[in-house]
Amino acid sequence: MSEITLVEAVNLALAHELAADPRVLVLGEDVGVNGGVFRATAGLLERFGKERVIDTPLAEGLIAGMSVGLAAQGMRPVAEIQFMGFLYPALDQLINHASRLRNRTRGRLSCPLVLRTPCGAGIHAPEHHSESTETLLAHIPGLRVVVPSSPARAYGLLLAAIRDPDPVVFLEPTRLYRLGKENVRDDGEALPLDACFVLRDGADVTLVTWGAAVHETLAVADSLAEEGIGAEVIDVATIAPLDMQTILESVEKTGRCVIVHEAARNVGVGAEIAARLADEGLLTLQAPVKRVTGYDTVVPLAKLEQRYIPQPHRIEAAVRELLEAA
Amino acid sequence: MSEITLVEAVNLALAHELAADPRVLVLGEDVGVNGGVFRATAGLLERFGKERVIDTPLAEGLIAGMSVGLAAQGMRPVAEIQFMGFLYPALDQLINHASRLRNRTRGRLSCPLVLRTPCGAGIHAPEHHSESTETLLAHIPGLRVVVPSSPARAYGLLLAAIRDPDPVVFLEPTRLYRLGKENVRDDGEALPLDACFVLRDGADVTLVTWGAAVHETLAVADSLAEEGIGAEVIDVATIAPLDMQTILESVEKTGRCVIVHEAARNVGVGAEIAARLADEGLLTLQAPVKRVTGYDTVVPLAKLEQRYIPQPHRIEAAVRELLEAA
Amino acid sequence: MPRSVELAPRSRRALKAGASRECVARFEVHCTRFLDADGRPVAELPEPARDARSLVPLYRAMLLTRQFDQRAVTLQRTGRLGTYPSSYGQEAAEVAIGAAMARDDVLLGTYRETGAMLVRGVEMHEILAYWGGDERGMAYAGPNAPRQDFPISVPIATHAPHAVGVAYAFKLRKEPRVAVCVVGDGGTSKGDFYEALNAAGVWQLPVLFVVVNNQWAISVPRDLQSRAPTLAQKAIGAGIDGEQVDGNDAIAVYHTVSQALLSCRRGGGPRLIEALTYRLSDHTTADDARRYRSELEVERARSLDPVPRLRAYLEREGAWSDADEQALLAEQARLVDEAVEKYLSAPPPKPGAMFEHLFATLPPALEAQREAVEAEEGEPS
Amino acid sequence: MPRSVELAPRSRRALKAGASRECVARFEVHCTRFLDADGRPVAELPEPARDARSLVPLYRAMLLTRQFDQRAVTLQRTGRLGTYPSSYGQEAAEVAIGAAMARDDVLLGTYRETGAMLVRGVEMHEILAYWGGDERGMAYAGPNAPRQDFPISVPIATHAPHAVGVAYAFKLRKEPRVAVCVVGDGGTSKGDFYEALNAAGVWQLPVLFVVVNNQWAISVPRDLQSRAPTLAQKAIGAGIDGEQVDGNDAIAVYHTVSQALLSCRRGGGPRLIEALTYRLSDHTTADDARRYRSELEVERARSLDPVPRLRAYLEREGAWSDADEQALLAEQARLVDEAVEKYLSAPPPKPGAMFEHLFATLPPALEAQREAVEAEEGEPS
Ligand SMILES: Cc1ncc(C[n+]2csc(CCOP(=O)(O)OP(=O)(O)O)c2C)c(N)n1
Ligand SMILES: Cc1ncc(C[n+]2csc(CCOP(=O)(O)OP(=O)(O)O)c2C)c(N)n1
Ligand SMILES: [Mg+2]
Ligand SMILES: [Mg+2]
Repeated sequence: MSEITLVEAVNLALAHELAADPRVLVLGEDVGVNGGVFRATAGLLERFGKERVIDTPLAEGLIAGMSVGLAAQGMRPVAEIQFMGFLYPALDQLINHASRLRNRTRGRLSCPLVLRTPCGAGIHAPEHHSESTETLLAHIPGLRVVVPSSPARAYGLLLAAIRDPDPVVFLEPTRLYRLGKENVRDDGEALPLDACFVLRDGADVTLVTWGAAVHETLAVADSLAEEGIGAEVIDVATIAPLDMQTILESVEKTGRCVIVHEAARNVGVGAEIAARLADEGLLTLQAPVKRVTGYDTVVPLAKLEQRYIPQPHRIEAAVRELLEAA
Repeated sequence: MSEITLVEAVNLALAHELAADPRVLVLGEDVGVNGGVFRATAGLLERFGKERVIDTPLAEGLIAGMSVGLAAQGMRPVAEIQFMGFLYPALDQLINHASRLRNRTRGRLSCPLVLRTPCGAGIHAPEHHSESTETLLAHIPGLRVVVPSSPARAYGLLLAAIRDPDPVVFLEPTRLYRLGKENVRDDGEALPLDACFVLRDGADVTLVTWGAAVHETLAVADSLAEEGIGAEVIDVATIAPLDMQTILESVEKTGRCVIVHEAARNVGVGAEIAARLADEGLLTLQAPVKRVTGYDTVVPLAKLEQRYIPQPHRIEAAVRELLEAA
Repeated sequence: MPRSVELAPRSRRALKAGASRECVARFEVHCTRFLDADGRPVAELPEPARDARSLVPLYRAMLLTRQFDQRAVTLQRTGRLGTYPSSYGQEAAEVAIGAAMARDDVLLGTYRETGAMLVRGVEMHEILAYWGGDERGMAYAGPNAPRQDFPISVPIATHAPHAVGVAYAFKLRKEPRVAVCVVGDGGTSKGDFYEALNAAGVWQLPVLFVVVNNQWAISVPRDLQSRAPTLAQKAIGAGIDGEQVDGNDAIAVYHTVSQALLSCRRGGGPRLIEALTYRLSDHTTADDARRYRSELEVERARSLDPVPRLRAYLEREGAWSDADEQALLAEQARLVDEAVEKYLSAPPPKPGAMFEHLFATLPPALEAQREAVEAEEGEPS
Repeated sequence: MPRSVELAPRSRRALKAGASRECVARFEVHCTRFLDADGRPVAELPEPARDARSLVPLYRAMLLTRQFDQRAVTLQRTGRLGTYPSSYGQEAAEVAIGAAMARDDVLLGTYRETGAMLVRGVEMHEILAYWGGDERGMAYAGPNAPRQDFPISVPIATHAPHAVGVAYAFKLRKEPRVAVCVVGDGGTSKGDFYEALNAAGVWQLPVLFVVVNNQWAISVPRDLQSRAPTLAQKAIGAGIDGEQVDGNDAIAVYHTVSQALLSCRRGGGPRLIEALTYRLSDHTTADDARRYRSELEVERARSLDPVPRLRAYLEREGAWSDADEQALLAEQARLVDEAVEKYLSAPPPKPGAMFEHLFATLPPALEAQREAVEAEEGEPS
């Protein structure tokens, strides 16, 4: 048990599964000798050899497509796409194949692959390096989409993703890679997929979020607590399929909900949560459902990226608006 | 003025713009000699020549990417992707380039392209030929997404799309291509983008829909009318950016809303509409917002596709549930 | 086949001093054929084909493919099957690919690999089920089914990278198996095809790429697909061997594919074969080829039909007779009848089937939807 | 350059009778160089380069590129610039490409085309603005700006199909212009690159593809990118001409690119040039190349540095002196200083700028968001 960062937790989980299961492979651009541009795969080549830790040619469609082939052959490929902005050439393989290979063959073949990719803004990265387009994945039937928000959840959820018999896209917020450390025991214990994590209890308002935005959201909850306002904070974690049960139960208690995500608002995953509340949760709502999100524009370059990312004051303002509405 | 089908209306609009504007080009697989697999481009090669009506090699990424290049050079490419299931290799170009070329260059270059593609199930087509994944496009800032639901709207909206100075994805429901005829005058009059069409007034419930589902929805509204129930039917038409104003005003009047779309429910565009109602329209809602949609699974092959497509009885049941709730 | 006639200097070495302009690499593409259009040998036949009787199974499979194909088209025309892509005219290439493969090789093909699929053990009624709109067609549940073969890939060339993954697994596990990836001439224009070719080259994987060049991609002729005079030379950019074969000469295809498979199996790395053939049918039953190609061209291609070509050879060698032909036609018609019967009498899939194989275990979040669709009884309105 | 030494038979003709195995196509790849590593001619120089003084502008631009580059790295190291990709070691290729182009040709490049961009008239302060996180850097607003050039393409090879579209417009409008698409060695593995190459071949478009092969794609060496011994041969699969050039020999690059551009401009169809060079720097300021390559290899590559190579030639020819060098360094340092000053003193973009150029006219649906972001005053918390 040691204090490690989120990116180290990813590394630890990969090493654990590579050691535990000979079917597990790691592949992607610069994942081998270089250990990944964020060092997520550091040391794996040395430990597990270049047959299992594979530097691929520069082609994301290939990476996803060959992962489908490997998975159909009973391997457990864990592919890395270097940044979410370079995931788009792989979407065809995810949508037309990975997500439906089992369905198309009536279970004869299956596709237990994991596709990891760093996501989000906030690290002063170049153009196309700050995307939060999880909607494109969450909408696809047959895909699981998981976003960890702490080292421990990164470790436990990545183990679960690798062991899952179906395809999982695993989005790692770059902003969290080295943001803080947490004690993580390398015990091979997976965390549950398809379930939200309630990070903080509260009776006055429910804050639903995932990924990097969990941190700003928790900060707001802390500062509200000082005023005696109880904010329940839910980390969705598996954003598809969605564990609405936990969210509905919380909102039943609080009557108010603010959804926080970094992705653009329009048809973001937050829209689905709000839509479900407008249907199944309507009678429990004491105030409008608010979303605090990235704007519906291209994520700006470094000089303005903080203006794009939902800041605590925007989250707090939304909460106050709800409390006043009541 | 003559009675034509939706696919003929598309053809008419293309011919009109090719004749009116030398910058307009048509390109895609089989759009030339063959006139398109649905005949949407029939006769264009003969009239406008193979320099302007271009059969491309089989590569959707290329089609989208070269359209970006053409558009940046001041041309007005109208590209066809043969089916929406083959649009995915073009997403990278749409997301990383077409939607942001203007933004990336601070207006120095722009990208007035149109990308047309047939969408939806219901014509007993083979695998991968029945997709309704408009969410993947609607979520992308900088893209316009338009879905016509009648011959006249196909004609007028396609003209508007071609003339628009920014990229537009134009989704043509295959189920409607030859479903019915309508009088369309080839007068070059465009219809407005970014605006819903209220197809039918009603005071009791608002039905919001687009594309092929407009037809089942109108049928339900008709049959409800016989019972004296007034259903307002809104064809969203431009699904991004979204004209919520019209929808909010309608729901303010009716207090009830059912959203109908063929796409899978989870993070469908219907979610965004419901989410906006749960925020800006909450106080006007007299009942939960319902969505009648495709299921969150792979669109089944022909034998079950009708089970997937929202049928009138499902729409009607949702309306009745709302009316009883009130 | 393209290969360096002299050692091609690696790029970094080219930085060394030298002449102002030097040749650094040379390549050639070869084409193989044994039978001319009338079924007469143009050269000595390869070993296993010397006994003409050994070719009879190939011929039988070609004929079955053709009969099945005709029946499928008829079923479509009479409203009992969905859109169907005929492989009329391509039977030699298809059957020979399937026949040359080992049982535990893996086939990854397009929608036009009916001949190969039948030879590999996919059941006729399954193929019909698939084109009839029933996912169970790709379950490959028959007794001799190639259970690890990939389902038909409709999105063009998207299965090429799958073949790389499959072959990577073979190589990693040290299994002497080959992934056989079949694409059309149109498919060679797609980035996936090229990415797969290139990666298979890098890792020297046991993948055999077969380009079935039937001269058309729906209405787009071969010449508009690429300026390259051969599609075999697509291999050169990936640094692998590519060659052409007369795809209407079953013996040549069988021989060339067999040799390439052997090389792949022995660790020789990936190979590319371009099989030159012609689609005698419409693209699918939804297509009308008269819109884009001349009857003259089709006429000419018909004279190169692979089925009579092999038959002529077999008859000349005394390995086949008119009586054999009649008996076989009757026997196969019966088999096709049975398959059609099985297809037509299969109970339709239950609505709930659409959720049955979405995940290994349906997540709780989707239970309500499954229940809703299952609850809908009777005919959809 | 790959070309058919004999007429390559079109594939359909290969169906005609012939031998059992015949050669149907042959290709060659050539490499050009004029100066050896010490700047001594290895052959007679091409026409315009015979007067050494005519090469001074090339040299000046190479030196400016290097000085600018060093300053950019320093700015990053001192926290005043974002991640920056140095082009140290590649100045000959970059500058010669830019210099050989006509003003109204269009450049479509990667993030490592600084040399070409500067020669084309992009301002240094704009390049700094871009890497400093300000979209205005791609506005190319200077007086000599190449207004139609594409912005830097970060997603590898995605600009290759753009070049096809640009060139299609040129051809359609009968303009004698060329689209010049530059990709790295890594970029040649991507489907987009190949699809573009192939399509440009089909339509015989005026596109010049230049592969700047600097031997590395971040940590992935050239050999893991493709089994092909040259990257020039990637052209063969598209049926177009490809050749290699010593990318550290400014004269060779300038000559080869000029010839290719001339051919493109005259309707000769697309061309591919592989420029062999070496990235002497880290991939970007965020990279540490020592993790994946040996100091020995870098040392060796350093001895092939293009800048001293051209300087040695110019000095030997009496077209350049130490005094010239010192004067130029001082002059350019001043220019770079001014650009840095302009960059650092530029007012930051206003928050509302993120909606300013999303559409030609912001749709009403987005007005509220623009107002919200504009209303946020002061520093972001
Ligand atoms: C990615 C993709 N784009 C378009 C299509 C539509 N389509 C189906 S078959 C076909 C032509 C394929 O030609 P080819 O590869 O030569 O194979 P053939 O049909 O001749 O066997 C096209 C364009 C598709 N299935 N997939
Ligand atoms: C599609 C895509 N995938 C991954 C990356 C991340 N990335 C940036 S540069 C690079 C290597 C590019 O190598 P090469 O093409 O040789 O160009 P070089 O950097 O050597 O100039 C990678 C993988 C990217 N920018 N785009
Ligand atoms: Mg074909
Ligand atoms: Mg490189």
